[in-house]
This record gives sequence, C-alpha cells and structure tokens, in this order.
Amino acid sequence: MSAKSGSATAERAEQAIKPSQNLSKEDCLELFKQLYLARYFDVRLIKEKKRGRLRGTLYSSHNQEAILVGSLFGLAATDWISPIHRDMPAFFMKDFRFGVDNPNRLGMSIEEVCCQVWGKEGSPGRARDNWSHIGSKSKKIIHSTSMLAGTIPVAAGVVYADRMQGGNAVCLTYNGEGSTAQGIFHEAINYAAVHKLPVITIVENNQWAYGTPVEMECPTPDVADRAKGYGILGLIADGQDVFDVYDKVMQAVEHSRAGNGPSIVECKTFRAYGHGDHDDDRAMKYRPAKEIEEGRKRDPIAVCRKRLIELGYLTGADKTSYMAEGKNAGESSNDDFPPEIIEFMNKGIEFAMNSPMPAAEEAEQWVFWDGDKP
Amino acid sequence: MSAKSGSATAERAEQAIKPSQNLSKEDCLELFKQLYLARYFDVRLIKEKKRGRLRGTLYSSHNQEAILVGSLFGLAATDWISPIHRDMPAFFMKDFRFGVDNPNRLGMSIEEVCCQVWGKEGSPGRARDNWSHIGSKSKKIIHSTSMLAGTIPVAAGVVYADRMQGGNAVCLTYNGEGSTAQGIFHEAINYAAVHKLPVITIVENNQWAYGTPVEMECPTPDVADRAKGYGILGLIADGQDVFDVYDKVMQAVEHSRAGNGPSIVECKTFRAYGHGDHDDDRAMKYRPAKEIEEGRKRDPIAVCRKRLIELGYLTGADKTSYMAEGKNAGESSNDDFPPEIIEFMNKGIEFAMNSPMPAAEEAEQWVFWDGDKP
Amino acid sequence: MSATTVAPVAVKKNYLTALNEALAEEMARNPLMLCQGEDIGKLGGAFGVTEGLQATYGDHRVVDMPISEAAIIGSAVGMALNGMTVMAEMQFIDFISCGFDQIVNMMATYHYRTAGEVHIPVVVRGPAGAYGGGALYHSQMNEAWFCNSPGLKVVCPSTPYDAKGMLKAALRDGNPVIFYEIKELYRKREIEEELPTEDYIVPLGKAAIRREGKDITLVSYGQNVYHCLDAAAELENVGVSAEVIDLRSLVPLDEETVFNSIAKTSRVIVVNEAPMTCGFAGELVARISTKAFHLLDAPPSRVTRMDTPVPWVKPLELHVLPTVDKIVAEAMRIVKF
Amino acid sequence: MSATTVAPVAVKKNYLTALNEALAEEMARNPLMLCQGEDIGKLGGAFGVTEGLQATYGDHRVVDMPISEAAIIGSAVGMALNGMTVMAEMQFIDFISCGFDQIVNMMATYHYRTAGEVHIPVVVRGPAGAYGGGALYHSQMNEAWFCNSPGLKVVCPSTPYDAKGMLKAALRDGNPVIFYEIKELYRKREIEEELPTEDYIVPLGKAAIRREGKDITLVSYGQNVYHCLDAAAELENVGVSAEVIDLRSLVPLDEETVFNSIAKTSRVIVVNEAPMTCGFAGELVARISTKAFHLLDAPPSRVTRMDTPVPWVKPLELHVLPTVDKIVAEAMRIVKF
Ligand SMILES: Cc1ncc(C[n+]2csc(CCOP(=O)(O)OP(=O)(O)O)c2C)c(N)n1
Ligand SMILES: Cc1ncc(C[n+]2csc(CCOP(=O)(O)OP(=O)(O)O)c2C)c(N)n1
Ligand SMILES: [Mg+2]
Ligand SMILES: [Mg+2]
Repeated sequence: MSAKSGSATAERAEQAIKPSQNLSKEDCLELFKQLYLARYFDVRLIKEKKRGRLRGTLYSSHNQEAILVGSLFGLAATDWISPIHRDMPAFFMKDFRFGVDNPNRLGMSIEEVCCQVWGKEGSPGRARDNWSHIGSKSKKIIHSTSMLAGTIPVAAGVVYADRMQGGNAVCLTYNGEGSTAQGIFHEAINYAAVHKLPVITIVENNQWAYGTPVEMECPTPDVADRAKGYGILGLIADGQDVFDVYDKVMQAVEHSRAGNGPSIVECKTFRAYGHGDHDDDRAMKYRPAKEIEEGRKRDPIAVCRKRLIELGYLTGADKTSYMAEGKNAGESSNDDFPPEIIEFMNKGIEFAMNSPMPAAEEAEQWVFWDGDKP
Repeated sequence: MSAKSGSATAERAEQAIKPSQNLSKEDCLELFKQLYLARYFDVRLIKEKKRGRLRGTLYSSHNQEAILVGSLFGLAATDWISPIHRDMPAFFMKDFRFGVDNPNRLGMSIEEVCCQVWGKEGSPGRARDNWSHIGSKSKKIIHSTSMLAGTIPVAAGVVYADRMQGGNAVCLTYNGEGSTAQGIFHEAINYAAVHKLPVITIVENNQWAYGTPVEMECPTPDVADRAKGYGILGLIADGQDVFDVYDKVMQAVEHSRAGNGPSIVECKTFRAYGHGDHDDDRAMKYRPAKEIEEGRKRDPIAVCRKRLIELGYLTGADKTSYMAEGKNAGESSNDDFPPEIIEFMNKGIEFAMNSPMPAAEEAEQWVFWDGDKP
Repeated sequence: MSATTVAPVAVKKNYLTALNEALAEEMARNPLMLCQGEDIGKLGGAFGVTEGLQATYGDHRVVDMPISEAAIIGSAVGMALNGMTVMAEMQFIDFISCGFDQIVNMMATYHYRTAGEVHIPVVVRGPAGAYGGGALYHSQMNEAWFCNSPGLKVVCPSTPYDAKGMLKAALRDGNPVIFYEIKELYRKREIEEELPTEDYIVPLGKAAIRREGKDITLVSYGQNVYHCLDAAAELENVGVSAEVIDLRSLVPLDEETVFNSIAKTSRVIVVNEAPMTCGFAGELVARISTKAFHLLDAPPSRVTRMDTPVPWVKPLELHVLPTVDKIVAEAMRIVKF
Repeated sequence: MSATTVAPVAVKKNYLTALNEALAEEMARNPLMLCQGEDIGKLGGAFGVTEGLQATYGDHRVVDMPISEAAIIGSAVGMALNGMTVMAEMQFIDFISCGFDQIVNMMATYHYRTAGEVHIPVVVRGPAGAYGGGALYHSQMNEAWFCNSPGLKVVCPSTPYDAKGMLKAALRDGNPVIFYEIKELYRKREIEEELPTEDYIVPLGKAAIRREGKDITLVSYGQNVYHCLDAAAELENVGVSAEVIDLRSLVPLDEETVFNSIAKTSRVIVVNEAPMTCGFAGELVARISTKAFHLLDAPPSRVTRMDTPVPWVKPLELHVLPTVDKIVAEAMRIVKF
C-alpha cells in the first residue's frame, strides 16, 4: 500500500468525522439563514407574548438554535423526530429548505405551527394540547406529553416498526440534560440498545433544568457519559457551533442507521433566559448575572458567521448584515433579520390570527377512535 | 522513599483490595459453615414444599449462597440491607455468627423467618405479605414489594436519613441482573450518585431473568458496566467464591462509607433451578441442560472448601465431611450438612409449625397508623 | 390414521387456551401485529398465554422484553403510531403501576391530543385478581385507575368464549385496551367450553346475562361472576330469584342491560374484588342511582374488597374479599328492605 | 419607628403563603423533617410554595432533587422508615404518574405490610386542578387513583386557613398523605384571609359547611367549592336555598356532615372536576345511595368533568368542566324532580 493511498484513507476518515467539510457553499449559507429563522421565530413570539396576544408558556430556544438547525439538516425526509418544550422551531424546520417549495416535504408549515401557538383550529392538534405538544404521524414527528423523556420509548417503537416494515429510518429525540434523570430515559435507551434500534438522543445540555444546575441532575462530568452505561456511542458537540452539531449528529445517525444501536449526542449550550417566559425575573435568584453574560458571548449566529467568513462564503457587506447575535428579544429589531424571514413569519402569524378557534363542542370528540376497524 | 517502603505500600494496597487475606482461620471456617446454612435452608424448604406443607413460591438461592454470605459478613450491625426474592437466607444471616447468642444482634431469628415462610403469626409482618417481603425497621432490613429494583430509592432514603442523624451506615441492596433494566434502578442510583449516598447495589447476575437471558436485559458485556453511566465504582466478583465476594463488597462498602457515593458490585453466578419452584420443569424449555450441568461445576461450597484446604484450615477428615456441593435438593440428605445446622433449622421449622395463623380479622387492621402523633 | 370420516370429538378448552388461540389467530391475520412482554418468547409467558407464538412468528414479532414495563408500553405506542398493532403483556397486572405514566398520559390521550390523526391499537393485558394467595402484589384488580383515565377501554372476560372473542375484538378495536385476565380462571376445569372453529369476536361494551331472575340483580365481572352465580343458587333455595349480569366491559359500559334488569327486579348489588373507595362498583352504583333511581325499591348496594391491600394467608385474604356468603347476606338484607 | 403601641394591621394572606408558613413552621418544629422536590431550593419551587426554606434550613433539609419523581417518593419512604418526616413536592400533581408505583405499592402499603411496625409520615403535595389553561398535563385532578389505593390519605383544602392547618395536620399525621393544592387558588385575592398567629391544625377527615341551606346540598372540594357557592348565590335568586359542603378530605371522609345535610335537604349534587367514571364524585354518590337512600327525595346527582382529558383552549376547557351554569341547571332539575 502506497503512502498516498494511506493518506487518502486518513483523509476519508477525517471526512467521515466531519461531514460538514463536504457541505457546499449553498448548504453553509442555508444553515446560516436557518439559524436566523429559528432565532426570529423565538424573538417574535416573545414579543407577541409581551403584547399579550398569546397564552401558554414559551420555553425559549434562543441561543440553542444551532442544535436544532444542525441536527435536522442532514436527516432524510423519512426520518422521525421527537422535539420537546424548548424545540418549537423543529416542527417547521424539519425537512425545510429556503426557497424550495416542496409540497411533499415532511415538516409542518409555519402556518400550522403558528395556529398551534395561537390556539387555533389550524393547529395540527386543533389546539387541544399546548405549544410544543404537536406532532404529525404523516410528517413523522412524535407528539410529546409534558412528562420529560417520555417520548424516548415511543421513538424506539417507531423505528422498530419502521424496520419491521422494511424501512431504515432513524429517530432523533430531543431532551434536556435534566430529563436524563427520568427512569423512562433508562428503560427506553436500555431497550433500544438491546435491540440495536436507531434512536439518537440529543441532549441539549443548557446547564440548567429549571432552577437546578446540571451537577444536581447528573453525577458525571459530561451527560454523554450516560452512554457508557449502555455501551453505546456517546458524543459531545459544541452546541453553539452548527457545524459541529451537524458533524456529531451525522456521525451518530450513520452509526445508528448502520445497525449499531442507539446513541447519545450531548450538545453543550447555555440557556439564554429563564426556564420559561414566566421565569425570566425569578431566574436571577438562582443564576448569577455574570453567567448569563458569559454564555451570551458565543451566540450560534456569531460562531457560524465567523466560520463562513473563514471559508470565504461571507464577504464584503454580507459579513456584517443582519447582526442578530448577542441580542435578546428586547434588543432585537426587524433590521437584525433578513427580510424574507420576517415575511415568512408574518405570513404564519397572519394566518393564525385569522383562523377560528375550534368550537367548544369539539372538546367531547376523539376520546375514542371510531374509524374503520382494520 | 526506600524500595522497602515502596513495596510495603504496594502490599498495603494489595491488602486493601483483598480484605479476606486478613480473615482469621475462625472467620474462614465461619464463612464455610454459613454457606452450608444458607444451602440447607433452601434444600430443606424445597423438601418442605414438595411435601406440600408450604404455600407461595420459593425462588431458590441454591448456588448463589456465596453472594449472600460473603456480602453480609463484613457489615457493621448498624448497616442496612435490602434483600429480594432470591435472598431469603439474608434475613436471618444478617449479623449472624454461629454459637454467638447475641441478644442485640440485628438480624432476624430463624424462628421469625420460618414463621414467615409458613404464614404464621410469628412472622415479622404477621404473614400479611409473602416469603421475601419481610423486613424490620429495628433490625435494619428494608421490606421489598414485588416490584423489582423498587427498594433502591428506599435504601437511598434510609442512608440519607442516617447521615442526617449523625450515622455512618451503608445499605446493601440486592438485585438480579434483569432488574437493572427498571427505570427506578436508574433514578435511584442517579440520585444516590448526585448526593454521594452509601448505597451498594449487589447485582446477582445469575444469567437469567426468569426465561430471559442477560443479553436481552443488558446491552453491555458486564452488568457492572452500568456503573460507568453514573461515574461510580463498579466491581465484578466471582459470585461462586465467598472470599472474592467478601473482598469486592468490602471494597465497595469502604468506598461508599468514605463518602464516595454509591457503587455496584456485580457477582457472576448461575441459577441452579428454574426461576421459582413452579418453573423447574418449564425452565428446560429455554435453558439447555448442558448449561445447567456446566454451572453446577463451581458450587460455592466446593470453591470455598478448596481454598480452605489450600490455606491449611481444613485437614484430614474435615476436608471431606459434609459433601453438600454439587447436589440439588433431591440429591441432598441430612448427612451432607453439619448436625448443628440441621438442628438450627429444625428449631425454626418446629416453632413455625406450632405457631398459630393470624386471626382473619387482623386483615382489617393497620391500613392506617393511629399511634401517638409525633 | 383412517380415511373414514369420524364425527370430531367436542374439545372443551380452558380460558388460557382461548387467549392463546386469540393471539395466534390475530398474529396470523395481521402481519403488522406484534407481541411483547417479559419472558413471553421461548418460555411462553409466566402462565403460558403466549405459548408457541415465538416458534411460529419469530423473535421479531414475539419479543422478550427487558423488565421495563414503561418501555414495553411506550414502545408499543410508538409501534402503533407507525402502523402496527401491539399486544403488550404485563407479567402480572400488578406491575402495570411501573408503566403507569406511559399508559395514562401517553397512550390513553394520543387520539385525543392529535384530534383523531393517530389512533393506538395496543392491548395491554395481564393476569389479575385475588383468591389465589398471591398477596399484595400478585392479586390486584386496579381497573378503576384506568376507568378514571379517559381514552382507555377496560375489559375483563370471565369465560373462555369471551376471553377469546374479546381479546380478538380488543386487538381489532383500534383503541388502547386494558385487558384484565383472571388468572384463577386460566385453568379452571369447571368453566372449560367448546369454542367455535370459525373466526368470531365478542364486541366490547356488551354485558351478558348469566342467569335470569326477578327479585334482585347481581352485577359483577371476572371471578366474582361465579361468586354471584353461586350466591344466586343459594338464594334460590330460600326463594329469592337473582339475576346475574356479567359486565365483561367496564369502559364502554352497557348500562342498558343493567337498567333493564333493574326495571324488572328493582333491587341491585354490584360485586367486585377491587378496593371499595373509587372502585368500579361504586361507579356503577352511582350510574344506577343517578339514572335509574326511579326503578329502585331498595338502596343499591355493593359488595367489594374492603379498603385494604390483599393480605397473603387465606383467612385474611378471604376476610377482605367478596365471598358467596357475603353476597348472600347482603342480598337477603336488600330483598327484605 | 415609634414606640407607641399601634393596633396591628390585619394582614390577609393568600393560599400560597399559608402553605409556605405551614412548611416553615413544621420545619422549625421538627428537626427531623425534610423537604424535597424539583427546584424547591434556591428557586423556591415553580410557584414559590417553598420560598425561603432552603435559606433558613440549608440544602440538606430542603433538597433540590433530580427530575425523578419515583426516586423523590421512594427516597422519602426510606427517610420515613429511618425516622424522618418528609414533604415531597411534585412540581405539578400531574407528574405523580411518574412516581406512581412507589406511591401505591411501596408507600401506601408499608404500614400494612409490616403489621404496624413501620409508619410513613410523608406528604406528597403539589399544584393541581384545571381552569387555568394548563391543558392535559398541567390540569389534572387524579385523586381517585389514590382513593382507590388503600393506605393513603387524600385531601384538598380550598381556603388559606385550611391550606395551612391541613398541611400541618398532614405532616403530623404519620400516614402518607396525598395533598392536592389548587394552583388557581394560590394567589387568588378574593379568598385571602387572616390566619391565626398561634399554631393550629385543621384535622384531616372533617368537612366544612360553607353555606347553609335547606333545599339542596351541593358537596364539593377544591376549586369547585367556589363554583358551588356562586351557584348557590344564583339559586337563591330563584328561591332555591342550597347548602354547600366543602369535603376538604376525601380519605378519610366525613360522611356524617354530608348525611346530616341531606337529612335536611333530601337532595344532593356532588361536584368535582375529575373525569366522571370512577371519580370521587361517583364514590360519594355511591356512599349516599347505599347508606342514606331513605333520606333522598330525588336521585343523587353529580356534575363532573366529562370523561375527556382537559383540553387547552378556553372554550374547549370549560366545555368539559363543571361550571356555575351547569351546577345551577342541574340543581334546578333535581329540585323540580
Ligand atoms: C416528569 C416531569 N417532571 C417534572 C416536569 C417539570 N419540568 C418541566 S421542564 C423541567 C426542567 C427540564 O430541564 P431540562 O431537561 O434540562 O430541559 P431544559 O428546560 O433545560 O431545556 C421540569 C422540571 C416535567 N415536565 N415532567
Ligand atoms: C416490576 C416487575 N416486573 C416484573 C416482575 C416479574 N418478575 C419477578 S422475578 C422476575 C425476573 C427477575 O430476574 P432477575 O432480576 O435477574 O432476578 P433473578 O430472579 O434472576 O434472581 C420477573 C420478571 C416483577 N416482580 N416486577
Ligand atoms: Mg436544561
Ligand atoms: Mg437473574
């Protein structure tokens, strides 16, 4: 074997570990824009809530967008996802590409998601449960309950059934680091590991579970260490870096899809606000202001921008247009975001606001299925 | 530092790892005899069941005695234990020494345990629940429900409370390898690890959970690997060797007592019969006869005998008296056991058989406590 | 073997065999059906309900699960979400408590939450009931928890015919069903019966009148149906004619059959072996009192387990449970009211 | 600050403060008492019930637990077994389902199983109830599960005075108590009241008559007590005098107060916001029908949540829940019966 082929092998190995190196310029810019989209969705909803136009609690994904954007980007349309309370943008960003109006795409429309947020009939669940508890069988998004980590066994069942039916889908489930303390986390991952099911658990380690710091939830230095207990792949990603998230998740997806069982990808990040919007002021009681300031420094939009400049994909005026990074919702204005994103969101909100509420009598419906018996 | 002190240090380290090397001849012979006691208890109950004198199910501890005997031997009287279905001998062997009639000892009497087995009033729980579900607050034995692994959080709470009250007790909880798949196993150990609570989980890995092999319950090569997920001490002992069990459990106990948090000690063993006595015939459906034969070869009594001969503690006729090893209950006779053990057991059984059943009306009692309010 | 046609000998089958046949037939009928539970494969389950299924359908469709009730139920929900029908066995129904959240919050509500997009054809079944010395954790009838959790059907057959027909109906129902099997009936010789050779179901939500009578109605389900029948026989000796209704299904409930009977008898006792407070007997008494008050000539009554756990030893166990004697005594009190 | 003695201004306190005071006082009184739950330390709990406790009593006695409801309850049982008294908070009572087995099988039965050797002074408390747009998983009243699990006391105060007095009583009771707090009442101004400065308890198992009346009895607990009072006010306008009873405690139950009232009114409606089937309203209707049948001039009735989950958006939510209108309408029907 020549030295040359040896180095080519090494190169391939390197590529395998960093799939993002194969992303085109277009893809990279798409990711960058998707970060804005996720951010704007959140910023805008915070404003809408402050205006009193919304009920329910918003668990902000601000500062954690790279996790959603980076993990979703490489999925096949036929893969499943299971977002939870802090992952609202995932519902419409699954299988999403700017400018591609694919009628068969397997993600929700922004209109559907806004209808859910506004509690309108056009919500995929007709607003029967709140905020992040939507989902869609046809779009392959699992519906969560509030009970944390409770969707992991469901995800395992979904991919088991997929495999039985000849498919090769994986399922990404999202969970906070605190949620990994739940018994069902263990039961589900243990089961998935025994049966080598392609369930990838993304742990969004934002350092806090409501008012409890990660070290009171998890005894190991890294939450990914939990993987060791199951002998499964555990990876750690820089949750502020969309490319690193993409790389690690793709690595896990390929590992799991190839029949090697479940995996855990811990994405280290930092919660930008209180636990929910009701908690913003109280959060100061348990979380030092300095910590928040510190955390803000590595805004995923800024990290991505820097990388794109290095790659030469952003030049000239593009380098500094739309400076959304480092600003919380109050500090942000529409000037910080590309106009097409604002328009996208406006359309969704307008649709929702013009939609009717479900009729009161609907509340009696759908307790039991009464369809055609199989 | 001289070479000598260096080697002395190494020697001490070696001693720390093998506390059994410090056991006196008397202790070693005690352990040997305790193995007979545990074995005889089981053999005798099997015979009593076959004679139809007992209700309920016996989950035989045959061939797994070294785990109970070895793990209990080094405990302080003030330590707690939490035995489960396969650990009946633990109830009377806690804090037990042959010939030492310590009225303050913190274990149950054989009379109490037999009353439980026979369903009599003298049972510590007045025969309200069956077989292994007894316990005692004063004797520091936690009462299990049937729900596997369900006592681990209770154990954690017990030692937390002990610490709060200035104590330094540890708690040994016993669990089968299959039970480690339960959600509560995870929640309890995770909690204990976060709070560094001295809970030692003995995993009796007898390769089978009822009709399911260990590889369908646990995805890692060793069940002790589960410790890695919590960053806690995980040890593996030869469950057939009472000295190795003693060593590993003592190591874990010291580690945990010193404030380093929980630990897991996997004891590799092998289930001698069916899951319960109702399953003896059916077990052949899922477990090859050869496997059983193979497993029988390393009877803990034989392993212990060999070691005692090596140590010179057994010589002459002692070396071959009471050949209980390798025989199942049907093959064993009273000649295979030291007479004082038979007498000990006879006394217990006789007491139980002469005890009354609890009165039917007792069934209404003790749903609620009605004692002096604190 | 002779070529001559001989009349087939009528084979009576027990409750356990009936269940086993139901599963085998539904597995054959529906290639997207799967069974999972602890030790259900090679062993065939603790009692043998799944005997032989793995040999026929393979270990991918008859799955030995880790001891993880919550994962057993949760993964069944996921499979259902993705097009399959699942039988999830609890080794004893008592252990359903370990998978409780996945049942009441995930499974029961899925159809409702999705405004009908998703339905969940999962049957959670397992051996239940007392009278066998199973003590606190191998004796439970905890059906009331699930009757109080909207979105679940809750059923409990008492005969081999119903066991088979209702299990098949449950597996085809499309809704999550909690299926209580009475383990003391599994091998009970006295109730063995011939089963139809052709496919049949017993629809969920229909009660059965097990004995006609005119003086008092005894309503029950599961094992207690036989206690009621025995009580009815004793009552006959003293000139009291008792009608015995086997509810079979609690959710949905066949109120009509119950009310029709009370219209005739004007007196009713509901018998079940669950703890009294918030048990299903109370629910039925409440339905009767609120909706059929005018039909009653005496207070409605119930004979249930006392509000205690099920203790182990026989005299204690029977002390807290409904017995024939207790039913007869209560019937005499009500009849004389 | 002046040295002159001034009459202290009467300070009215809300339900939340009442609970907080109860915990603080019991922690002071009992050095072997401990509080544990999610985020109860520095944050003081999701609603602030434990506000300030950790600062006073330290993080060993006011413990922020991992998100592990089963371990929270199971370890509390262990602490109780070893001499302590524990308050275990569920962040929302809905999440109690995740610790269900430890409650019904470990905690509830401990005293029984040990024939009285062990008793378990653990109070599991948490915010409960609908009407606030909390949807399926932040609105539950799942008390019936626990009423059907012998060995647990189950209570639900509706006023600040009771909240404090009953929580103190629960913590001293020595039995496991499931303590339902109504989160919509936590900060409700209208119900604020002065609390005694001296130590007091409100014994578990005693109902309170909140309004006297003679034509019909409305029995309820929690939030629905206020719906009943509002309904009673409306009924008065049409000449119907309604008595309103607040049960406060479901297990043990004060049947006497209920029956005495019915002896006077001959008519009764039980109101609660849990699902109808196997809910506590049905249980009480059953108790009344079986034991106080002769007192009734009309069928007993209940107004409960429909047998559905609690949906999110307001019109849907109210559609399935008891409301003043529904109670008034039902009362008119029963009065005219
Ligand atoms: C079983 C359960 N227990 C408690 C809660 C209440 N709760 C909601 S979010 C939350 C904190 C979650 O923390 P983490 O998992 O780290 O996710 P994050 O919110 O930080 O993204 C808690 C305790 C719940 N939803 N489910
Ligand atoms: C939560 C729960 N699920 C199921 C059971 C039924 N069950 C009793 S023992 C057993 C097997 C236990 O296997 P393992 O933990 O390996 O212990 P072993 O019997 O081999 O000692 C099972 C499934 C139970 N007791 N509890
Ligand atoms: Mg977090
Ligand atoms: Mg085992």
